[in-house]
Amino acid sequence: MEELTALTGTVTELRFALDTFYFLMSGALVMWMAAGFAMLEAGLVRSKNTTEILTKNICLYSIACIMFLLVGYNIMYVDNVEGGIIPSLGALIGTQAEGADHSLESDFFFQVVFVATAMSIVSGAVAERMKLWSFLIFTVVLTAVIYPVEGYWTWGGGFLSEAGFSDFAGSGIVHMAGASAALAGVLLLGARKGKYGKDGEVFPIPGSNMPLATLGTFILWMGWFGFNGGSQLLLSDAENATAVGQIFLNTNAAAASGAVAALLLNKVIWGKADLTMILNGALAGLVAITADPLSPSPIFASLIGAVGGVLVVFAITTLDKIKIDDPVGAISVHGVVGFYALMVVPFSNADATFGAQLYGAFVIFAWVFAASFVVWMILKKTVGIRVSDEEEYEGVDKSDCGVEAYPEFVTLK
Amino acid sequence: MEELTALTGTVTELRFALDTFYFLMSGALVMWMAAGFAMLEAGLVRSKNTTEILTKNICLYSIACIMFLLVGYNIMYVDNVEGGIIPSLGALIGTQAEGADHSLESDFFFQVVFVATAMSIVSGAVAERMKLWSFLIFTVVLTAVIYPVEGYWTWGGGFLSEAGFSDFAGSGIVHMAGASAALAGVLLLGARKGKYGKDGEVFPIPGSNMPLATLGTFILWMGWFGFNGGSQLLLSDAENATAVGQIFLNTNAAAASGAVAALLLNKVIWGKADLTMILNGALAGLVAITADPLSPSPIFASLIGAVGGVLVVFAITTLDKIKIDDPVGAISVHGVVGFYALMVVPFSNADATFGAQLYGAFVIFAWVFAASFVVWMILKKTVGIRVSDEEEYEGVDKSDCGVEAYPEFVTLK
Amino acid sequence: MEELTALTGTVTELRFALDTFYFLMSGALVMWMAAGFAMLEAGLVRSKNTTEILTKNICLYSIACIMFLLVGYNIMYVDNVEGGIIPSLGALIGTQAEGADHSLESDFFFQVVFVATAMSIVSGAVAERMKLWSFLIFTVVLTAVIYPVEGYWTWGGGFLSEAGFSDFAGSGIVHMAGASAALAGVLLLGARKGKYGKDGEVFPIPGSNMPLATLGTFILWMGWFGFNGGSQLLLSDAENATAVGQIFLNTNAAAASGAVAALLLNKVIWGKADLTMILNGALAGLVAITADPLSPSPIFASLIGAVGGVLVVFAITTLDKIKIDDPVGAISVHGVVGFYALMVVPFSNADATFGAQLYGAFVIFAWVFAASFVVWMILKKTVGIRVSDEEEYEGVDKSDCGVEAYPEFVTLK
Amino acid sequence: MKLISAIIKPFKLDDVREAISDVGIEGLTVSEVRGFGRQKGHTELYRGAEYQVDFLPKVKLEIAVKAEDAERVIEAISKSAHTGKIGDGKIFVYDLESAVRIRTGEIDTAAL
Amino acid sequence: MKLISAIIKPFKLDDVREAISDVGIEGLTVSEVRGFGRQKGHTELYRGAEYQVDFLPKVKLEIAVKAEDAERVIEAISKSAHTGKIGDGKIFVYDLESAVRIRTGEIDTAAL
Amino acid sequence: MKLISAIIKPFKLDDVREAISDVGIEGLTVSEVRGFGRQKGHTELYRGAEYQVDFLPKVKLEIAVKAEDAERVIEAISKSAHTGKIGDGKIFVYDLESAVRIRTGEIDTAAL
Ligand SMILES: Nc1ncnc2c1ncn2[C@@H]1O[C@H](COP(=O)(O)OP(=O)(O)O)[C@@H](O)[C@H]1O
Ligand SMILES: Nc1ncnc2c1ncn2[C@@H]1O[C@H](COP(=O)(O)OP(=O)(O)O)[C@@H](O)[C@H]1O
Ligand SMILES: Nc1ncnc2c1ncn2[C@@H]1O[C@H](COP(=O)(O)OP(=O)(O)O)[C@@H](O)[C@H]1O
Repeated sequence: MEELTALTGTVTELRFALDTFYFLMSGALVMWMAAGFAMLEAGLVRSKNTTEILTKNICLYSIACIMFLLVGYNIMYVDNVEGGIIPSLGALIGTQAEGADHSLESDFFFQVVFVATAMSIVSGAVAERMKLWSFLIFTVVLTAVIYPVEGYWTWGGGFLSEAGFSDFAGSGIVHMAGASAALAGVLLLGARKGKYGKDGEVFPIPGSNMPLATLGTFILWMGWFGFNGGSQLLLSDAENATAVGQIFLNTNAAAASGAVAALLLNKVIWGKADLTMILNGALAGLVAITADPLSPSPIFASLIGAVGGVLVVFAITTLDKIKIDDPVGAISVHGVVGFYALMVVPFSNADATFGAQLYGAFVIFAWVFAASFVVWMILKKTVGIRVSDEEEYEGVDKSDCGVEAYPEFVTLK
Repeated sequence: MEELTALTGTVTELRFALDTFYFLMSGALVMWMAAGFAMLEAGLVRSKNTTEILTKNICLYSIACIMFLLVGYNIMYVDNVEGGIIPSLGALIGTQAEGADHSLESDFFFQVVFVATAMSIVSGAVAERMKLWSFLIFTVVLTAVIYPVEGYWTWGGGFLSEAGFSDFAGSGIVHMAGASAALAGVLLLGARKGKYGKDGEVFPIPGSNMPLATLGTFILWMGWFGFNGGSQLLLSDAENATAVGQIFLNTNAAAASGAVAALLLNKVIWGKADLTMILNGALAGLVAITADPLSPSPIFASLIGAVGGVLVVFAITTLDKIKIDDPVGAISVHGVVGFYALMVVPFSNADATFGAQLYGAFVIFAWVFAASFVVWMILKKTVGIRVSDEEEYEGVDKSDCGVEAYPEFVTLK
Repeated sequence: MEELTALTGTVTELRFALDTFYFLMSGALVMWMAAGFAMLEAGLVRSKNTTEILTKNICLYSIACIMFLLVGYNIMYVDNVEGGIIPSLGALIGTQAEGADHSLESDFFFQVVFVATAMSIVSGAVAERMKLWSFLIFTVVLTAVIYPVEGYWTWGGGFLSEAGFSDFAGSGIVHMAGASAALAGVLLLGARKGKYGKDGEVFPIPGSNMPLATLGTFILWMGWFGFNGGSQLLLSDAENATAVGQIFLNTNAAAASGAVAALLLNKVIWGKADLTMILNGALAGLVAITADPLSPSPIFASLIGAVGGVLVVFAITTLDKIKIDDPVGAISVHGVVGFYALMVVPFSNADATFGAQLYGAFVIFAWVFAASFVVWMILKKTVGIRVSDEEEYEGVDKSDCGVEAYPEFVTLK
Repeated sequence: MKLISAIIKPFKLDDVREAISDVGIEGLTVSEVRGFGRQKGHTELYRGAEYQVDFLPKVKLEIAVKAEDAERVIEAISKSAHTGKIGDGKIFVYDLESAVRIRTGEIDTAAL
Repeated sequence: MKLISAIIKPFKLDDVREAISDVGIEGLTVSEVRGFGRQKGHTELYRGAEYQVDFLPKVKLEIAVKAEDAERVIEAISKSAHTGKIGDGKIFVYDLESAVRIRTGEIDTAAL
Repeated sequence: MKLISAIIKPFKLDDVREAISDVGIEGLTVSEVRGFGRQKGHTELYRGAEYQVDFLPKVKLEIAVKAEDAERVIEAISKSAHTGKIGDGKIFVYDLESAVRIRTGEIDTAAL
């Protein structure tokens, strides 16, 4: 009998170990998405702004890690009231709960990389014209406060979770939130010089490096297996393991369908296969399935992704028409498709309702957009958020970083 | 007693969870190989064809995922006759078997990325001159039918498996198959303009971006741990775990030896270290060990890889002599070395015979080559498979994608 | 009872399987660091030397795998005297111990990638002027003998481990050792032409490709989770799993803080955000925590990383002042910060003493530096280690590899 | 015939092209060059060491015109490329002896 | 002496070089340029917006020759660069006052 | 006025610029070119096939000077660009009819 008890203990610990390991591997994959965003954005901006976007990406990830450790995780998860609106304040990550399924540290690690993802979305949308330092200050606020507060509302057990809002891996909480912050920034920032003509023409500003953009997309695709797969939170029994498998399958299917849908749509409309649209299509497929990668059948997941891929193409061209300049399409991919992702959940998940989804989407958007708008505005009035015309023309690499991205290569200016 | 039963159930589920997780992680690594092929090929073509090869790569992966979900997996694995030739037809992935070792979804996920690998091999060989849309149509057929049928013959329990044909992780079923389809395409397509002179001279057409090609190779190398390591299919007991460790070790050793063998051979013949040959050498080592990464000792695995590395160098120069133009060396790496890999299995694996290996290799080659040839031929006669001379001169990026890979950089035309 | 015994066996095997899998995944992540070093170095050298640095990186990894299999692992781990200085000699990896926690092969795989890391450090420091073949010969000696001998002293149970020297994942054994070998090489090799003026001016030689350098850093960051996380060696119970989680968290925090510290310091001193310094800052944070990623609290880990990030900035500028030319900052990142990492261990780990740390650091440096110096010297006197002035001016890609990295792009010479 | 060679700031290229075409000239050839002059380059920073990047990216236009058109073209360039800040560039004029249009074999003014 | 400057289609470079060397001229200098002329560029598409890429990649050859060789060289270029399609390019000829070979200090025709 | 066009080895650029500025000339325009001449390119190797890369990277300097300065500038270039090895390059001199400084509208020698 004693032996049995001992063995039971061993098995319990083994489960704990496997679930912790699964969290850590998932977290490492999501961390890898930081590289994906960096490469995607570096490929889609002009070469004269490439060093700065790389700098922004590595610094935002780093700042997110620090701020979420210092206060963000505490705000989001520690000592909060069930169903509340205002989280408790505090520092650091708290202490390991008795009988937890996995180690607290692995949980923190898995959560922190999500914050960085939200912030990465912003950097792409405001690229090529925003001051480095203003951006970094905004990063501090978003990752320390804005994101953790809304994160608490759903994942931390706050009022949105009580209201039945359902967002499995964060189409709204992470992606639409990031896009909302980005939108506020872009509205205050204005379009890049030369992007829109006086008579409403749209002048494309092609990205400088397609292989980088493609690599970034593949990295994000891979990392998303950790993003969605890890969000099941448990793996160590048959049901959970099966669920994680289903999530991998659906995530992959949605991304593939998003890419193919964008490809076909491009062919039909313009007769060509615009690679950057296909990349956005794949990412749209991923965002689309993220609100619920578990409930749909693989076929339905493919459909969800395909619609996401179609949507993103129209969103990108529409935003251009209303002169919202987003060099990498982040607002379309994460915002428009993120919202769509939330609204499609009730079709396959009986626990979700359109009302709750709409409510949640509205709350997240309103909070993140408003809070971000205020912060951006303060920055604009004080240190300024936009580089000078001359710096913009010369490229922000020179003014902000002092290092060019490709100093030896002769480029068309 | 009850407690013991419960605990036994927990442990059984835990094993199921670990094996599923192992499949999913392996699958994610193999998915990552799609990025590896994309980078490798993008680095080895000229800059004017780079966007198109990236487009092909992300689209072929996506199409493979969709087609294999719709019919491919069913053809290959569901409801088939043991030892048969013609698989049963059907859609989707079937249902989870009782008492399976891991979840059906994780199995599908692990299998689907293999199809994509086979197709990735084709894209490299036909690069810089094949029409995007014809290529994509071919992708549909190969991933929906051609590959699943021959996959069934061995891995699905068909007649080749009954004949004793042994191909652990797919040197033949995946790699040589891909190369066979590629060869059929290349023969119908012809060489790139300017590749061969009237008097039989070979004019090299250097790839445009060596760091990308190297990155691609490292990605493939890393992904191959999932490719071979996952092919053990089970991990959760001592024997299987030890086997997987052995596979990792052998896979790595073979790749390393392939690279070093190619390096030394280059030094001896040409006095220089041609990086692209070394990259191909590493990949050849990987292909060489894939038919049986478990049976050989590490030293024998190194030898197998080294011979692969030597073989690939001769294969590449020989194919050039007979004017088979393969920009990235895919037919040499995956075809020639894939065949060699099959034939070397009996030296370390007592269960394999030269007869059965030869038979299997012949069957796979005959089927894939013939079926592909027919499909390519139909495409050639209808929509055409080759771009116009002018498009080829201008680069297919412009005609097929409308987006240049490096629009700001001044290049030598 | 029999059933209980059987179940106990199953569970024991399951733990073995999980620990083996954890080793293999960690090893795959560390293997991936080889790509990280390759990209980092390719981005930080000039385009005319890029193919050669890529060649060095893939070949050094391959050679390390072969030599460590043939003799290195045996020297380091097999049949050695406890507490000794001179290891036993022998070939291959020995046999699986009874009752081991994981498979011998997975252990080898995890260890072999560490050797490659040490050697990768060297390639960056001697870049742009060292002969390919002399470098590769040195690689053979370092990976077969120099590293395994000092590895034995601590990790293999030799006299340093007995002396209480504590180096969890190898800030000294791997990183400082690599930097020591590099320093010996750089001293004998001299600076790149045009790097230092007659009157002591430092002429910067900017790296050619910032996105590659950034990608390399992200890859290293990701791989480091395997490097440090795997060094716990065990995962399958609650204590170990918790420890691994702690290590992931601390590793990430230290890297983030290193990057931010370098960023802020750059802003303060030069008013700009030099991306390459930030990348080095992140790596410095990683090296700084590697000597003990388990004992510090996350906040203390962040501090350790931040100091590393500050240190590396001063180290880089100081080395330039004393005309030690290190194109990628490897000696600063891995050497200076590696030493600092060892010395900071006693602050959080009660088992470590400053005396033992200093002793260990001294022994490792003395051995690796002296042994390397002798080997480099022999090479210098025989085949030579430095390319001719003309080759250096033309770029080593042409002389050593015959293939240019970006043959189509017009560059400023 | 005259050959007008103008070195201008890159971001003025589109304006200049328009101005030239407004005076009836359609053909020109452009190349990326680096200029050294009174306008100084900028200081870059790399790994703690500052260095002077002397050269400035400029664009060189070459336009072959009939002698009688030269004046107008020069004026058009002068105006459209003008910012008033240092580094606006130079216009050089040479004598052009003959010209051939390869496609048709037309020569001299007919070839422009 | 004359300086012949020819703007041709990039893919004709090898043919032209051969043709020139056939008439006995070995030295020349080449640069990558962008041409604007009657031949229009192409339309590219990026993220749903079409745009006109006006310039066309061309190659510029500069060849210094003895006055008496000019005719033959011009002819050789005209023929070898000819495709008959718009955009074949132009040949311009200037007077070259003097030339120096840096290596030897030889001047004028001896320097070519 | 004269236009001096010098084709030199790239690594000599800094020396030449210094030498020119020593004789009082501050302005010049540089472009990356490829040279073909007596100096032969090198053989590269790619995937087992050798091929000749004929062209050599060179740098072209264009310097507009007053007629009376031409001699000194040519000499300064000749000396500073000299290595004595094949491929040192050429200096070509043309007549420059007129020059305009876009910023100020100054013309001819005042514009240099
Ligand atoms: N003597 C010269 N010969 C050739 N090019 C010149 C000369 N002087 C100036 N340039 C070109 O004109 C550009 C602008 O000249 P600069 O002296 O900087 O300003 P500005 O023309 O306003 O006086 C330079 O960058 C250079 O390309
Ligand atoms: N007036 C000009 N001055 C300088 N370059 C010119 C001129 N006209 C044409 N070119 C060059 O010649 C190229 C071909 O000219 P284009 O008018 O397109 O065709 P074609 O020579 O067949 O009539 C152009 O791309 C441009 O580089
Ligand atoms: N006739 C020519 N016209 C224009 N450029 C020339 C001519 N001859 C040589 N060059 C340029 O001068 C460079 C050096 O010439 P080359 O014959 O190789 O050596 P050298 O000047 O030492 O005799 C060539 O690379 C080319 O750029």
